[in-house]
Amino acid sequence: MPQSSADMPDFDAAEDVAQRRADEALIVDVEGYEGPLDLLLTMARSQKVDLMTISVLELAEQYLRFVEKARKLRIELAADYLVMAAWLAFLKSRLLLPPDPEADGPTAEDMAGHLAFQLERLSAMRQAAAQLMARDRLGIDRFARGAPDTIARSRRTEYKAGLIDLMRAYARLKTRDEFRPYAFDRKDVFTMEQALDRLRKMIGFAGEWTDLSVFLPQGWEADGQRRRSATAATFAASLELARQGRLEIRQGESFSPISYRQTTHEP
Amino acid sequence: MSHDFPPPSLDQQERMVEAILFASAVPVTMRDLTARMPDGCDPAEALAALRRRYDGRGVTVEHLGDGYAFRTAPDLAFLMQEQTVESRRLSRAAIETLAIIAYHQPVTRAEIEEIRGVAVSRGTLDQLIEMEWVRMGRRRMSPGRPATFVVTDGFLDHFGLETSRDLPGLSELRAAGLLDSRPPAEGLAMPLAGRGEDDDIEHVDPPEDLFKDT
Amino acid sequence: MSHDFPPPSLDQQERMVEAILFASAVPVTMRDLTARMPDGCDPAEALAALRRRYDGRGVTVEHLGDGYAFRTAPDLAFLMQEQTVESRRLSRAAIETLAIIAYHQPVTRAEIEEIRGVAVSRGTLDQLIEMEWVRMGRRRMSPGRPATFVVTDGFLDHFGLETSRDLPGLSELRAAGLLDSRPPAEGLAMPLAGRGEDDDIEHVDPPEDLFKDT
Repeated sequence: MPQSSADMPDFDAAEDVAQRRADEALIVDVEGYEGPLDLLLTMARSQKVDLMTISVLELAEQYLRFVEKARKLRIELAADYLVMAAWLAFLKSRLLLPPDPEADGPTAEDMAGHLAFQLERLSAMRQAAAQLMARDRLGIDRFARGAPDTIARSRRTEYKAGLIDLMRAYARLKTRDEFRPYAFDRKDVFTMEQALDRLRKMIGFAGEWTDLSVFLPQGWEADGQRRRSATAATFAASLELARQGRLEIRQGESFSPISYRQTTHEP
Repeated sequence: MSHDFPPPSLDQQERMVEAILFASAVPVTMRDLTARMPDGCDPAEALAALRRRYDGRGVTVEHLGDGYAFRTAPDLAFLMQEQTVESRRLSRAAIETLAIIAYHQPVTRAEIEEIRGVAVSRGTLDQLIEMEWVRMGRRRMSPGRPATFVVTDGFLDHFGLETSRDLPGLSELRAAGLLDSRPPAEGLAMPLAGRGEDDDIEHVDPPEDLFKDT
Repeated sequence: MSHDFPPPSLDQQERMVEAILFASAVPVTMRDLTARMPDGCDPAEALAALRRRYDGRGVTVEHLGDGYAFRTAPDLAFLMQEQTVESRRLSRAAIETLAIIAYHQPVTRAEIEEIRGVAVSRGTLDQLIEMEWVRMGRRRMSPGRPATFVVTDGFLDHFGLETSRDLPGLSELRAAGLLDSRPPAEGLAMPLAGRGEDDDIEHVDPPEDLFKDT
């Protein structure tokens, strides 16, 4: 990776072959960067100043030139590099324009300051990581007992369960409900057999036209679901008895009440 | 033989033998010591000094086969015992009961039985209480004033939960593949007899799925 | 409290601590020491005496996280080629992520991403968790209740740290304000695109690896 000079990512100055090759190397290596912030940090270092005092404007221009050059060379840049370019272009225009006293939100200086902070923080974390890895590490610089004693163990049973077990158990219970074979709760269902039984016994007393609702069993008239079930079963049973010639059915017009009476002549 | 550097001091050599014996998984032979220590060392002398140093200590340098190793002093063998814990999986009944208590607490025994569809043995609840994962909560203000059960802080601790609200909801279980079912089609769902409130798991909405990328 | 026997002498207690620490490959906590030694012992004092005794030796007593362990002196690492275990090479992303977790803990995934400027791939955190250097901490009490990550005692042991306050350069970083969890103000945040797309564990060899795992 070219680290040659301050204008390292500056393609405008690149005329001689060596410089051009360095540029191309940079482009090809973009994949080696951990995202635009990483690339920006490398560029910022080329300013060779304290990160807190870098010229963010210069940095933005450097980055934008880099993106422009990549475009000329028809190098496809990942989306986040382009998003960063758009953000930096916006920041650059804000930095160049006189501040708008009416504008809400952070000033261009705030934005630039935050970018400088982020670069410094990332740089500090890299340094911290390097310091960490340089410590005397177990298994590399320091070693544990190679032959730890086996310790005689007296037993105590401890029951173990993890969150996954717990959730699986609960999932099992819940899915059992979902997959229960489809079956009616018979409590609220009046069956056709029951209706036939009842209608056979009652129809003998129906010499006159008698409304269907009279034949409904007690306690089934009030509740909607029970009434519908009993009505349907009674009507179905009445069709069966009519087929057998035991009763007659009458309905004045569509949706008007249905009434029954015993067949007057024996079949 | 000529050396660029003088050999380390005997003290330093003793430290070296000490570290090598300590870190080795098997007894170290005199040949190994010679091979590993810098030129010009006298491992035999360093080892003899080290053995004297550890004489009477809690660990001693012993000659085992043709090698040397640290060993616990025989009179301290009694310290090398540890009460161990044999882990055993919870029974299915226990884990299911625990799950129901965690998701529905405070919950009565009758309610647990309703959800599980089978009777809960006294032993199962006793076991969970003895493990200090479950305790009795307030009595329910309903006829018979039945006792309720709730999970303990020890439970939350063991399962790495901050509150029982952090338990993932059913939709999350499903997303995690723990529930590979689809809900029954609209309109086919059986009305859950009686207790509407036991559906509340659906509404507990822990913000972050435990199973997503961590 | 009454004992059938007087407690062992301090010398004897020191031998006991020595034997127990020697016997274990992982750090032993004060609680374990107390549990394993006879009643009436003062493990803390015995341990202090032991640490003094081993000061400057080839193995020394280190305070690592919650526990204590003998470890070979770092200056003798050159003798230990045979013991060195070829550890899995960590990617630059993994090392940076580890450092960020250590210095900023408890830290959320979003905060790690903010600091690094790229999405954290799933593999990176998985690897650190698998190595038992990182674990999930408490959920953050902020909208979404995101999970946080913290380093483990295993991390402290590996890097020879007594507590995470002993991280190198920690106080300087703090004084410089570089550890403030400073959420970017509205409109200040830089864009983070392509979340989750870069599987950074894949490119184990970034062109410039500042952080070679030696």
